[in-house]
Amino acid sequence: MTDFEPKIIGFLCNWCSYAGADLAGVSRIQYPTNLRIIRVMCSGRVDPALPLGFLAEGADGVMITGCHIGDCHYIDGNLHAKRKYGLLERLVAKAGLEPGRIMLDWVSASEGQRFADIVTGFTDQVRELGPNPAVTDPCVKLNLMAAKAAAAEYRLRALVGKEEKLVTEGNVYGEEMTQEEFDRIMEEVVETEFTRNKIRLILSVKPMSVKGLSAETGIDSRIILDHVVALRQRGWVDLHEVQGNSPVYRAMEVQ
Amino acid sequence: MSEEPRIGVFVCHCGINIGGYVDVPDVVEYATGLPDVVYAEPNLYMCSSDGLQKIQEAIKKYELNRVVVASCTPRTHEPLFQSACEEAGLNKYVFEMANIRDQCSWVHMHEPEKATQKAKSLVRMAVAKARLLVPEEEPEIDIRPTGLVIGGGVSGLTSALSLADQGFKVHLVEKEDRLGGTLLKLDTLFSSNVKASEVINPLIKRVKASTDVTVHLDSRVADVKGFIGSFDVGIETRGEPEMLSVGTIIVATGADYLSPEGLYGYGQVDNVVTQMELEQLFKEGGRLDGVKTLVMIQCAGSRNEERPYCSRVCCTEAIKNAIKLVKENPKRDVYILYRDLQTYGIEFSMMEYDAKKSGVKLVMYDKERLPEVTGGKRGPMVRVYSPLLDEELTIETDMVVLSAPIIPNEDNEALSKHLKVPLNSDRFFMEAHVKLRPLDFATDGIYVCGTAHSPKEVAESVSQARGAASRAGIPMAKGRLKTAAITSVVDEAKCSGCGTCIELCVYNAITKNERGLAQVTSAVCKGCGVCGASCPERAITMRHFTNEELEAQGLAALKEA
Amino acid sequence: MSYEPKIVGFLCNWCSYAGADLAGVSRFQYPPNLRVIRVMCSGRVHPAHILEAFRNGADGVLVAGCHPPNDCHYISGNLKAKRRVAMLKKLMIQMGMDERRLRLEWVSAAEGEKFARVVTEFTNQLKEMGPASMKAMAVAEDD
Amino acid sequence: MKAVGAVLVLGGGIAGIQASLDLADAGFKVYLMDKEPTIGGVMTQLDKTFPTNDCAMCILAPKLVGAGRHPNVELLTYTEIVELKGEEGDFTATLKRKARRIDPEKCTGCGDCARKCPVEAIDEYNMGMAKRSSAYIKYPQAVPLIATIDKSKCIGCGICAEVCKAEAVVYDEEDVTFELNIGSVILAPGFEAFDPSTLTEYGYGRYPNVVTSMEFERILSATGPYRGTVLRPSDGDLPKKVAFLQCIGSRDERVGNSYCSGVCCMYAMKEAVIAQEHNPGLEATIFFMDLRAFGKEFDDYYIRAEKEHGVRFIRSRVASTRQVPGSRDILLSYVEDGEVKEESFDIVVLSVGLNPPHDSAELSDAVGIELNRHGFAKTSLFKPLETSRPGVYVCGAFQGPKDIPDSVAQASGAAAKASKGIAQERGKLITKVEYPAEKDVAGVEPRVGVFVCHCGINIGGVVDVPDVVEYARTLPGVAYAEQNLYTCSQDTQDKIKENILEYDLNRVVVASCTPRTHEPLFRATLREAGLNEYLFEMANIRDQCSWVHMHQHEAATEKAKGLVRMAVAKARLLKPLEKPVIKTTPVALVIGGGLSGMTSALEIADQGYEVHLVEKAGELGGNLRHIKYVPTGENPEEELWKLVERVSGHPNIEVHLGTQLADAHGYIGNFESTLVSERGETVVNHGVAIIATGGVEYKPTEYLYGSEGVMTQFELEAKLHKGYKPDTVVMIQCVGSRCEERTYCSRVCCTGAVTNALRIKETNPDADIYVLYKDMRTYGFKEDYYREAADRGVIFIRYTDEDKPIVEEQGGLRVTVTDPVLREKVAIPADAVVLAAAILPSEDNAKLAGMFKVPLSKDGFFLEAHMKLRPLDFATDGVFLAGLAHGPKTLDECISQASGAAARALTILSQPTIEVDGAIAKVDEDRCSGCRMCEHVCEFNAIEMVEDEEGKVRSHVIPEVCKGCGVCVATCPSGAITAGHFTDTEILSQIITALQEVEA
Repeated sequence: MTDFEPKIIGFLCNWCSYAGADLAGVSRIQYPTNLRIIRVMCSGRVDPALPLGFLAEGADGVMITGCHIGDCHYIDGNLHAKRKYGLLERLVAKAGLEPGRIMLDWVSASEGQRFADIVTGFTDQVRELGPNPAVTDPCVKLNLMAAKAAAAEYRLRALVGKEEKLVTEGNVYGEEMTQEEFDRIMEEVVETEFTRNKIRLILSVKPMSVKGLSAETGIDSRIILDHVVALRQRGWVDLHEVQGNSPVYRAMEVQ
Repeated sequence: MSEEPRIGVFVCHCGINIGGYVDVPDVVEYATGLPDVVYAEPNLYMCSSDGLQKIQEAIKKYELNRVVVASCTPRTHEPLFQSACEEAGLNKYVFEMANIRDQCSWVHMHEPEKATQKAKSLVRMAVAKARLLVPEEEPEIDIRPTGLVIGGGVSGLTSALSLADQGFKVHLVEKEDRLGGTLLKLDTLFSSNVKASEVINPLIKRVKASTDVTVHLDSRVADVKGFIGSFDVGIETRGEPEMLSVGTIIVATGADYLSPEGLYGYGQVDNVVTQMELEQLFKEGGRLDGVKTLVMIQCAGSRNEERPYCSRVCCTEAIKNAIKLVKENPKRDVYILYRDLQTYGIEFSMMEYDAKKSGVKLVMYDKERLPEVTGGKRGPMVRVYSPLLDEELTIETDMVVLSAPIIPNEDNEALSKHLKVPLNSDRFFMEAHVKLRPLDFATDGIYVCGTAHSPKEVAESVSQARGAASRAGIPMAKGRLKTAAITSVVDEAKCSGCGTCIELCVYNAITKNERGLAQVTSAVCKGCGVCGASCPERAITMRHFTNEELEAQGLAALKEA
Repeated sequence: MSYEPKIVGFLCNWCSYAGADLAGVSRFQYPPNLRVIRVMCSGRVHPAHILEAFRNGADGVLVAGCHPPNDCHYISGNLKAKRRVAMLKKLMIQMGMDERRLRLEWVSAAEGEKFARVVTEFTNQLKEMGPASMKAMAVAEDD
Repeated sequence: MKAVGAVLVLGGGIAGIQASLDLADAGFKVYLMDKEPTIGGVMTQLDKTFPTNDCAMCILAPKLVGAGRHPNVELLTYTEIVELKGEEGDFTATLKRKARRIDPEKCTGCGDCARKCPVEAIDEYNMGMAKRSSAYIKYPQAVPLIATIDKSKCIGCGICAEVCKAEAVVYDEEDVTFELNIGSVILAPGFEAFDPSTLTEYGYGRYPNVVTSMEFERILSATGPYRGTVLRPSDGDLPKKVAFLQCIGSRDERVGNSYCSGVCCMYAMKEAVIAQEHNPGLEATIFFMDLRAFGKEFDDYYIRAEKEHGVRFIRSRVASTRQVPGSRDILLSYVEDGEVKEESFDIVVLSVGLNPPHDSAELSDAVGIELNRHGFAKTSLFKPLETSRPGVYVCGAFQGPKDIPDSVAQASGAAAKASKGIAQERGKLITKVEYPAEKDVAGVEPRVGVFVCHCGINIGGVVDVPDVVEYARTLPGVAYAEQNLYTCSQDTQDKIKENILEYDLNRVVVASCTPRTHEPLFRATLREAGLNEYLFEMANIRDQCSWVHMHQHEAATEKAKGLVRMAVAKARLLKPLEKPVIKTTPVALVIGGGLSGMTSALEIADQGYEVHLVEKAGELGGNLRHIKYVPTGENPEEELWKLVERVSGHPNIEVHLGTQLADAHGYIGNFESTLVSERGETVVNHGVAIIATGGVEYKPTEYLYGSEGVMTQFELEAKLHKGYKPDTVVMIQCVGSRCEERTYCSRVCCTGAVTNALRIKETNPDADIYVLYKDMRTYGFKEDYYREAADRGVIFIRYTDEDKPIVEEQGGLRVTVTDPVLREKVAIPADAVVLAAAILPSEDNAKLAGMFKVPLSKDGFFLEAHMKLRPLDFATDGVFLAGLAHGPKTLDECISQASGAAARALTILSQPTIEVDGAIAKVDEDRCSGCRMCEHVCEFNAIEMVEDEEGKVRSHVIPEVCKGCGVCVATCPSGAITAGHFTDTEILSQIITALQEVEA
């Protein structure tokens, strides 16, 4: 494992972190070569579906850095980055991937050393974890793809979009919602949407029965059936044919 | 751009900065083999005029429609290469950079092989994104050369005059029936002890005389529409509506003073007054002749749970008045009961020194054991515990003067809603950045100055007012504003109008159209992309940083060279 | 461009039209080839209507009514439709037409999915069969 | 006494809806209240209904829409009653409207809020087997079609308010308490299904494959979670074997429900049959104690289920279930023929009984009525619709478990009762809408106005609406076209009116949603603008276009253009139509002077209308004269006497004794009947007729009937009344019923036998009584008498058709029967053998049916218009039926039906004129060949053949009677009939335009 060189993708905000990385360069501060930077205008622009997609495609680690809280060029874009990262963390956990493969931190334009330290630390950490199992284990890859699909879906996005407002300002009834309450709701919805997207992905490869899906996912067939009902309601899954005693479902193309 | 991408890749040696660690020819060679790359070449300095010319020649010769430069950081060099592309007839947004210096050669100086591998990878990523780039337009908007100043106090008057001096028309909206604001109520100003009227009256006179400033007294802002360059502001003057068309807005609405009802006997014990009322007594003259003993109490209503902020001016003001009282009648006993004497700045500290010298008694009190004021035989009686002496003093006084804090205007809430700019937790207006953009709001074309922003003294207000006026003058002087092309765009077919983006956009760049769907005002959008990353329907695309582009970049990074 | 058949559908107001509405409410997707003509009862559909549709270039005609025996709002209109369609199918065969271009279905107000399925199946079937020749025949007759 | 001409109906299920419609049609203001956000009740959740297997939603939806749209009915949904003050005729009800948080005035029911709500909750409509959002519409056909925010599930994210383009969301709405002044109250809160989770032995809630019958109903439904395919909840496989366990929560003292729920046997059979239909090859088994198929044509259904569909019936009460680990099949152990057997099933359906609503105690407190010991409303045998509080009436399952037709009949009956006390206030609280004079459009070029709706984003998000509008402008005849955010909103209605005037429009096309719900709204708008309402046409570009082609924007836009083109083409040809007005003769003819006939006559006469009551016998009373005992303890003779007294003395009733009907003709509102008696012929003009001719007791030929000691139950009653005290009595059930000749069940005999048995025990506690039966059908609360009889020593022995009892006379009567428990023959010497003789239809039925052109069932009883929802009507308007003429039934059921038939009749009698739909058939008499084919196909007798001066017979459509189905039009070989609003030219124009290409 010593010669394992992890592939790491980094989303850097243009104004602080990217400038910090430049400063590291100007200062000739050395750090490992594993990082590949994608410049974005703001860390808040990092749609959780993007890192999940890269993890599914074999990235060993994904880091996101933005301006320090309060320093955001776009005022509070990094706060949104944090909210979205919360979803990313949940989905990574749901997919069964080590939490150490993702990271969110703040680097200012003057923190060249800090940037290098973060990259070095994260590279070591990921190296320690070894290669992304998604490359060799189709199950993990499927999970990550399901996580990506879930992150691209309306329900999770709507909730994350409302998180800041709900937990800081309260809801439309003027009732307060604690972070814990929100997290509880979120956890449930993440579980549901992750499983549903996973089912949908499996079915898009090969039509399957409820029992088949249960065997494939290790989830009780009864719960699978509930999800299939919901997926049919959404028009994502439809009956394909009946094989023996088992109706077999297929995924519908969704634009 | 429907044509097939034809990409040119230009790899910079940057002297030895890159070339010394990265095998540039190898990278060029590698780039040639990437999809849609029709041309690649190295150069010693890509950014030299020679290098730029080479790019332009290649664009023509090889009919390039995308350009990738692998060199240093786009933060400094992108504009240069972009204009080179533009000169060669390409849209500047079909240009992409690979930062193989700051983020590669310089940081991997001891691992040339890996650095070369990484450089290839960075080029591959840049090419992957370049293949998807599309030309973007930078829309231009007109800026009306007219400013609106809200508030006719010292800040408002100053900024109005400053704008007029720059040659712009100004509308000045004041809610009272006369100009002047808080200064009308003050007698003298620290530290020069000039009469407040000597400061404010000339300003009022000049404003009145100016043909460029239109004053609207008894007026309030009722409605604000539009964005930088073309705000339509509805005002109401004694119930009569009027529409003002302006290009920029300065908020100079000032502040108010707390009336400290119930604090230290105010309103209950005779001869307990505020510093503002003391100023009035000064102005009226002779009213203080019988006052032998006078106690001033600082922080009367500020720096507490309700108002945690420091009102900034009170300490200096109290000292100014104390010195004045003692100088008027050296036999007077004047006490200042304080928590922390915050006479910041050299000049003000000197005043503190002066005060001590002239016999003003400075007594610190304990926040946990506040002074008490009760009615005494001849005047208010003050009991104060001094933690330094560890004993309680009882002072029989003729008058108690409370340093009541500056508080935000009541109408700040309404105005902030109209302008869609934020207030801080103390309900003062909040600037875009506390350090770097103290006079701007996040919303372009709207600025803040004076005590509307926070408690401050006259000189500070004046300099802020001038600063705000010059900030406002910049776009108006240009007359036109090229807005960035890197903005968000909504796909109406996908949008459900859930409003998430509208809530998240700090620039108020997104509104609902007549069908209830989101629409981006490009002129206002700053291109951060938060809306797009949050849109539940994924209906928002961020120009130049589309999901497809970022995805292509990342996937290219993961591909083995 | 692939061949898109044109289908005219006669739907009874009470069951089939309601079923088509339910397909809409439930967002069941089906191909856009069908043009619906609402009639109060499937028994209102005259054989001439169906023939006119074919003569004007329809590739398929769908008649949908309430389930027999008891769902018909007008007691037995659907049974009449059934007889007429059967008769017309015979006639079509005699005319050298493919009788599968005329389809009778019972769709209840609760069968949104069935409606969508019927339209999809019928459209696909007609696609496979290719354009109807009736229009050409009609032109020839007119000559 | 002050009276208020308004009625509050509590409960918007089928019973409440029927009662409301009857009252509203009779000119009363009705407040229809339901605690749910929509009316419809349990019936909306059913897949099919027995015994006709009708689709429940198909037959219910028109009633829902009718109630929602009726100008005299005000829906108070999501509302509960708090208190009822005042007295009969003048009540004040305090109601609480729960915060729905959606403005009903603004909500268009488009469902965007539900689709964009990020919260998922249990879908109660689908019995928890699917999910819904917290902003939701309970089911797609809901009335009113308005969303509701379920606050208990809502997280308050605010998205629904944002996506609602109609701005209908009001988060800060609160519960509102308000008062209503009404004259009477009808309670129709329905029932709640028994919750079997308390019966742990059945594993419900633990074993996924044990479901309740309500859940199974949703499983069967095409709109249910599994889209109508029966799946095993545990793994989604198709079940092979499904078992139904009867009497779960019924006939079970342990759970406190001693009564029989009356409907479970039938619904279980229906579910079994439908399950087999949906999943061919499925084997259904029903475990039961007594198969209680006592209703009209129910036994035929039973026979078909067993013989045709192969449903297996096992007479055994299953004690418990076990789940097979792994497969999660359900193992049942049961005793059959004395043997313990074990069998595993894929799904076990628990046929749960009917409980009173869980809040019936609160309801009874609020309304101030007494409940019976089972928690249902307390009523009595002769006053089945009246609660303990005067002015408060009850109908439907809250009066006692019952099926839909019985509920509907009761609902009509309750309507009659509720309107009696306030009859003089009829019409006073009704606001009549006045419309401006209609513009004459004859000969004027069509000027069509086209209004294309965005429906928020429902249409506009898929279809390019501005493009469709542009296209519409190019169509021939279109004088104006515009787009609207919501065409159905009030401000758009005003705009349409303005545009009609401004652009001088004479035809209007709205391209939006479905005419089934929205056409009446736009038609009213046309009338308000002075246009005939038939000059309107709709293009359904939402339900049948944008919603079903969501991902094909271009194709959907093209289709929308096509639909608009078709609508415009039809609109250009539209003609103004006149709505026929029926003038009604406010006189009723009631045929039959028994309990039913007299009850109907009194209900009508009490409300001030003239009644002719015709009885062929020389005295009133009918079969009631034979009834001496009732299980509930009332004195039937006294009741009869009171009734006859009232009828004879009523100023509005003319009794024709010894009289028969010789002839009848005419149509609704205008009948002319000839009565004959010994005194001669009389001609009566009447607006309605009620057939209540009753039935007769079968005269047995079997079991030595005619011999000494062998008698019918009626004869036994007569003898008991005279002091007869037998020591040993053998009663034999199903004599002449449930046999090959007469397959139906006579319904009353089991209870009759039990009543008489108890009567004998009362006078002679030591008497030995044997009841030999096939199934004891003491349904409903009558189960209690059965139990009492058993407790008091009456011996019940079941026999089968294959092994009937044998009655012999060998120096006394002796009955031999096989004891199913001992499985050997036992011989019982008897003093009396009492035969439960069948109820037969009256022999005059055929003649009467011919006169009124109404049908008879195969058993010879009158056949109603619809078995489920129109039990008292005939397809022929203006003719109604009640009592035994309809089929065997008990006294209280006869009374309910009779009152109900009266209420149905009153909807006609109370209106001097009735306006009916103008879209009807019309005969061109010149082209008519007089072939009579139209007369033959018309199910409504709307076609009469008229002889002209030349003696030629021509067809003529009676406009008042025609329903506008158009079947005759399509049948006429001469092309002589046109269907108004659906003419051949109109349909042809649609066909041609449908097939046109869109010009580029």
